[in-house]
Amino acid sequence: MVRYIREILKTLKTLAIGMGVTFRNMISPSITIHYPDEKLDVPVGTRGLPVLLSDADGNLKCVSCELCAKACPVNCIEIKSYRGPNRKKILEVYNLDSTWCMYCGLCVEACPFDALAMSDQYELADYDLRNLVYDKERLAEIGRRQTTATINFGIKTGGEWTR
Amino acid sequence: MGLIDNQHLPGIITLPLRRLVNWSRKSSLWYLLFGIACCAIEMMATGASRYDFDRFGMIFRASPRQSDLMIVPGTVNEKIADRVRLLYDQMAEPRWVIAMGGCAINGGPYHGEYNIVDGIDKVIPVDVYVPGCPPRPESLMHGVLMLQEKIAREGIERPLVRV
Amino acid sequence: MADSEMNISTQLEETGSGEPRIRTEELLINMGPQHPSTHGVLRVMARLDGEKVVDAWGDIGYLHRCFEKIAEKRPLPAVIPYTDRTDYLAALSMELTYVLAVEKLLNIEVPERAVYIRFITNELQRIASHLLWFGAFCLDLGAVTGFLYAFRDREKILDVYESLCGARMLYNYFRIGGVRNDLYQGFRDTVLRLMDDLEKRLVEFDNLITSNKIFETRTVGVGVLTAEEAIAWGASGPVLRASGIPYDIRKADPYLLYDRYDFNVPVGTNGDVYDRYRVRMAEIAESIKLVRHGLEDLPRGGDIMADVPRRLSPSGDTYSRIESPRGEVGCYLVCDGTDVAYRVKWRSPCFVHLQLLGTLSRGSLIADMVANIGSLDIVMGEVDR
Amino acid sequence: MRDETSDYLTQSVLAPDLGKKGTGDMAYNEKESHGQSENMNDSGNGVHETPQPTPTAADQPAETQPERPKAEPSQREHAVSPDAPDEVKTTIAALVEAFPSLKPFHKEDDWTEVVVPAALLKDVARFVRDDERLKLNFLSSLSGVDYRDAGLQVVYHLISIPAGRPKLIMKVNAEGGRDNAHVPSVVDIWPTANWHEREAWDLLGIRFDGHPNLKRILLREDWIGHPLRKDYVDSRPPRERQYKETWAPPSDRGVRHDES
Amino acid sequence: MQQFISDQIMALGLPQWTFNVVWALIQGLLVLVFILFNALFLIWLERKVSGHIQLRVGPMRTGFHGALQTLADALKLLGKEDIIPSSADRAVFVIAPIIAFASAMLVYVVIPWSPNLIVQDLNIGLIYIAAVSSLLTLALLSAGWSSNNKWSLLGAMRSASQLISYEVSLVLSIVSVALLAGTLSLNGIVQAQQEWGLWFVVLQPIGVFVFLTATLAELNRAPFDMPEAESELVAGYSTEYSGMRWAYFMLAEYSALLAAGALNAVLFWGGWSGPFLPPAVWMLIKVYGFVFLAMWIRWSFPRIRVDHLMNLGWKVLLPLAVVQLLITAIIVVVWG
Repeated sequence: MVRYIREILKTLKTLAIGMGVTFRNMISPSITIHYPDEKLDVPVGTRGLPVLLSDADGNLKCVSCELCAKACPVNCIEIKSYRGPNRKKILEVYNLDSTWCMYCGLCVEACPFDALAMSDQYELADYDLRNLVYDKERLAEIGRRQTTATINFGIKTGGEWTR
Repeated sequence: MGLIDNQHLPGIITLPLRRLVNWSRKSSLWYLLFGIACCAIEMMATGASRYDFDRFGMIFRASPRQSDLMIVPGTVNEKIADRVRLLYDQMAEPRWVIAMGGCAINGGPYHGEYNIVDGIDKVIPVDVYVPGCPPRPESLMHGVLMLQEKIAREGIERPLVRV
Repeated sequence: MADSEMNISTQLEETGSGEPRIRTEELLINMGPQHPSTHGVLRVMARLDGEKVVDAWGDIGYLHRCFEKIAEKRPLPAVIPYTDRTDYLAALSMELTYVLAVEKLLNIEVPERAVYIRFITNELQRIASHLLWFGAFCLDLGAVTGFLYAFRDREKILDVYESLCGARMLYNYFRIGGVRNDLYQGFRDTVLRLMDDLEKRLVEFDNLITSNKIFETRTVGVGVLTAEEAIAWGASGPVLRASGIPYDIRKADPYLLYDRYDFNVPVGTNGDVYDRYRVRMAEIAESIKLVRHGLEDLPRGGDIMADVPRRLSPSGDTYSRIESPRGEVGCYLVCDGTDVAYRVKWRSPCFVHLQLLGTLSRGSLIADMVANIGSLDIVMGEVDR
Repeated sequence: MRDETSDYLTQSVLAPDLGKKGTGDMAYNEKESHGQSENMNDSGNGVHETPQPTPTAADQPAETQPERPKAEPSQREHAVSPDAPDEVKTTIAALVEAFPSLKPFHKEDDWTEVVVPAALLKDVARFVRDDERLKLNFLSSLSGVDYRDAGLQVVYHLISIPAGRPKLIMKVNAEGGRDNAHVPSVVDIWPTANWHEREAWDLLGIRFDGHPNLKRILLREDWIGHPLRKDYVDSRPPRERQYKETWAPPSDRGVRHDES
Repeated sequence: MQQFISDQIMALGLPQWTFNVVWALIQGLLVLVFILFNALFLIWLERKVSGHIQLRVGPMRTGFHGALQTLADALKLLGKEDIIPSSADRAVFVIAPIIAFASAMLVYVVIPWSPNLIVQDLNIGLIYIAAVSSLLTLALLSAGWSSNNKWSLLGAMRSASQLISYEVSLVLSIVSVALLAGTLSLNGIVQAQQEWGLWFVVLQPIGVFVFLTATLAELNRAPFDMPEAESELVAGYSTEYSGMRWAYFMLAEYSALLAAGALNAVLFWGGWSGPFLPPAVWMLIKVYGFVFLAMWIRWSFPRIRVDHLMNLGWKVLLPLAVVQLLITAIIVVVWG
């Protein structure tokens, strides 16, 4: 009989400890980031959308050597180029399919000219599939908003981060 | 709700009511508890304390009958394709679909393999595409915000498809 | 169970022995690919007699993503991101298995600092994976709060990984011969602070869940796996150790630095769900100690990448095994001299553990079957590859 | 149908075959894009054949040639290298003493490898598990390998638990050519082989006689062909994209089958 | 108020009994409105409390701190398509949610919010409550059975066994209170507590524990929520319900929670009696105290397995209730 009572009391004690834990957590402040109003400051190397970088006076560093297209495990980079007047290749089409891309960063590692970097763009949702294939202009435009040098194969593009 | 749903009636009479109904549908999207692959873990992380779907009024429902948003997180292969179709059929009518992650949009890193259906929109119609592999919780929330905009506009103007 | 042997669907009139018995039928249910407790797209078919499970068997393949065919079509370095996606909860362990196999074939010597970085990040990955398992297991038993507390701590570890490798979950951080980039500035003290914070959390989890009487009644004596059954069915990792067998690949054939540090391998006694739970929580504590050791003796300078030729051309076959949070992960790699692997076979522990479902939950209740699935720590990406 | 859908399909992202890929020589990528099929035809023998080196004896492990089970290639000439760990020595001694026709040799750190003819597999396996010197009770993995014209091979990795040593690799070449490759099943010796063998049958088409229910495990029941074979051609009908406006509700709209 | 209505009826020359009908309708309407507003508030409160317990914040984006969240849910559920599975038998499928909501609403007839603010002070109040609260079992069983779905069938079976086995200890704990108070009418019990000068919780500590556990089991809440166990039976008996029909079950659950809170307050915590606050406010404080406790318990514990539920119900609660009855009998005889 005594064992029966002791067991009930022990159960009540463990239940009370458990509720104590939840009460303490209820008192402590929440750790929620209110996404649309406050955005988390992502570190520099975050692998968002790969973008084309341009040098000081604004034209693209890419010499369309297509090493990135070869290194990509998924073939989501499509490059077309034509021979310029001085036999140098000029980039004409550079389509990157953001839905096939694995955001693995192998293309940036393969690029010998530092013409490619993983930006911290992650708000890419869209209604229509055709907008998800990024062409040269859109990639270059994001690339120009670069605020930091390429660290860890990534750059930051100056979003308004609050926390 | 026949008055609201049939489109023939001139919008003026039902416009304010339409706005109210859209507001209620937008702010209480119950998503189906359906996780296929790695994106499902990011969806769970979005539902957890730090990003918190509940702020948007979104709670997960286990039964397709009570859910009006199906987030498809992960690769859709031949074996799960008709299951997803069955789930979509069982959902009650004002229902929306978010294709989360490259695999669900059009095959992602696994497109073209022998067992993969290239994208969920080959099986069920999709409203918002959220690229990323896996998309960060913030980008999934950005996709949900875009879906909420789309719902808010539903029935008032022709669905805006950004070309 | 005596009554489950009795022929359940006895007709009314069959029982000539006087008192008639109502004819009861078995209920065949399938916890379909979409079910709250089947951790992804696993379909469990079960024959029920009322609440009691007569027989249960799993049906997999709903996430088969042709990993082994892909690995035969891409150069060796390009397969690393795909190995992350097999077991997306312990991505670094998968990368480590693949990278060790290729390095063994090419017998590349990985520099000291890279080995330390791999050791620390691999053990950190074990903690993150066990935390997520703890959350999902609490969700199966109905304690939703445990799920959210586990995710709060896992987010902190994911932040460390994001600053280090750039991604939250699928890192593509290891390379053949080393790692992708060096540790960032404040890595050491962030992780040390995180480890102390985690130890306080473990105490909190103990108070909330482990000591809870309801949790004990739900898990003690449920889904018992004897030692012989565990070995015969090829269980490995926490599931094997919970049945009392102290086999851990980190001790049996040490890789990375596991031979330098002594850590005790938690072993359970009677192999039920409660023991599997205790073994995993003790492993978190062990991993915290190992991460601290690794951080203390991290060599200052030193390069992080061996000099690896641009085009690798390994040949021959090898089998590399490591201890992932779920069990023994093996990669049988056959190469034929080109820089594309000829055949990659992935030995995944969850694929093997799912066969235990029948033996574990025969004769138990539905709630126990759900607890069994949770205690096996199933990740469908690894089961279906 | 929506008007812009028709032109969308022509230049759509989804039909990558219209010249989207193919720039630069896809040296490694066998998946050369073809004109018609929506899904990439990923068969091994597509138009663009990877420069598959002829499986010369040097790099192709000789023991996989079923018809020439002669000794191992050069670098593993001597069966028992002097510096091999003692477990390997005991394993080789035990095996050779029980089955004189086998030729076990020391493969790497403490793995022993032996090629077992299919006929002998069953009792070698039983001996290896029950012999107290070996006690290999843990079948780590059972892998099927397709060596093209050299036939299909099944590789068993065995480890003794809980000691962790000795470790054995058994290789069995399936007889019966590529159409009905046969290997005796080891399910009754190591129950864990059940699903491994079903997977080998499902993906590689190696039949295991004596298996309780040899069915497909990873693919759909009505799948044709075995995808992991080198000569597999993916012949699935392309699927159409669905749009919300033209979404054809299921014919039994009123009737809701409610198997959830 | 009543005087105004009765001479209105006199003016219209209607017979005398119509007054009672109209008065009953008005009271019914008032109770319905009170319940609906409270249900909306409780659902919102549950999501905020569960949010803060789990370190997140709950609904934020609809109105101030998500105040309009439950309104948005209700409106959305109104607009949902109403699915009745073809293989379900329609009549029972349609009736089940209504019975569930009715059973939750009927309990409010006898609850005294303040000395005169009571719908009908029956002198057999407690027996009426015990009878009405068993109606919920009927609703859940018919819902589970009629939707012809394996999961809901299992949920229905579980709910039936759970509700019946916990009703026994519930009634026993009510009986010991009635023994102490000497009357069955709830107002009488509150007055008895004022005469005794102390609340029954002091005299009956075990009774409070038994009553609390039994009501949590009756309401399918907290560790006892097997009938619609999220992780096992998909959504239990309400798997097939969608839209407004499912909303009835939610309303029934939350109004039953409120009723249980009110009952607890009346029986053990001295109903509307309290030092200087008006009686109705005291009653509300005690009710929401119980409701908060129920929510706090819900988000702290895992779920009990069905067979443990049974032996907890029969082997632990029942003996405790009987022991409590014995002690109460001794107290009544000694202090009589």
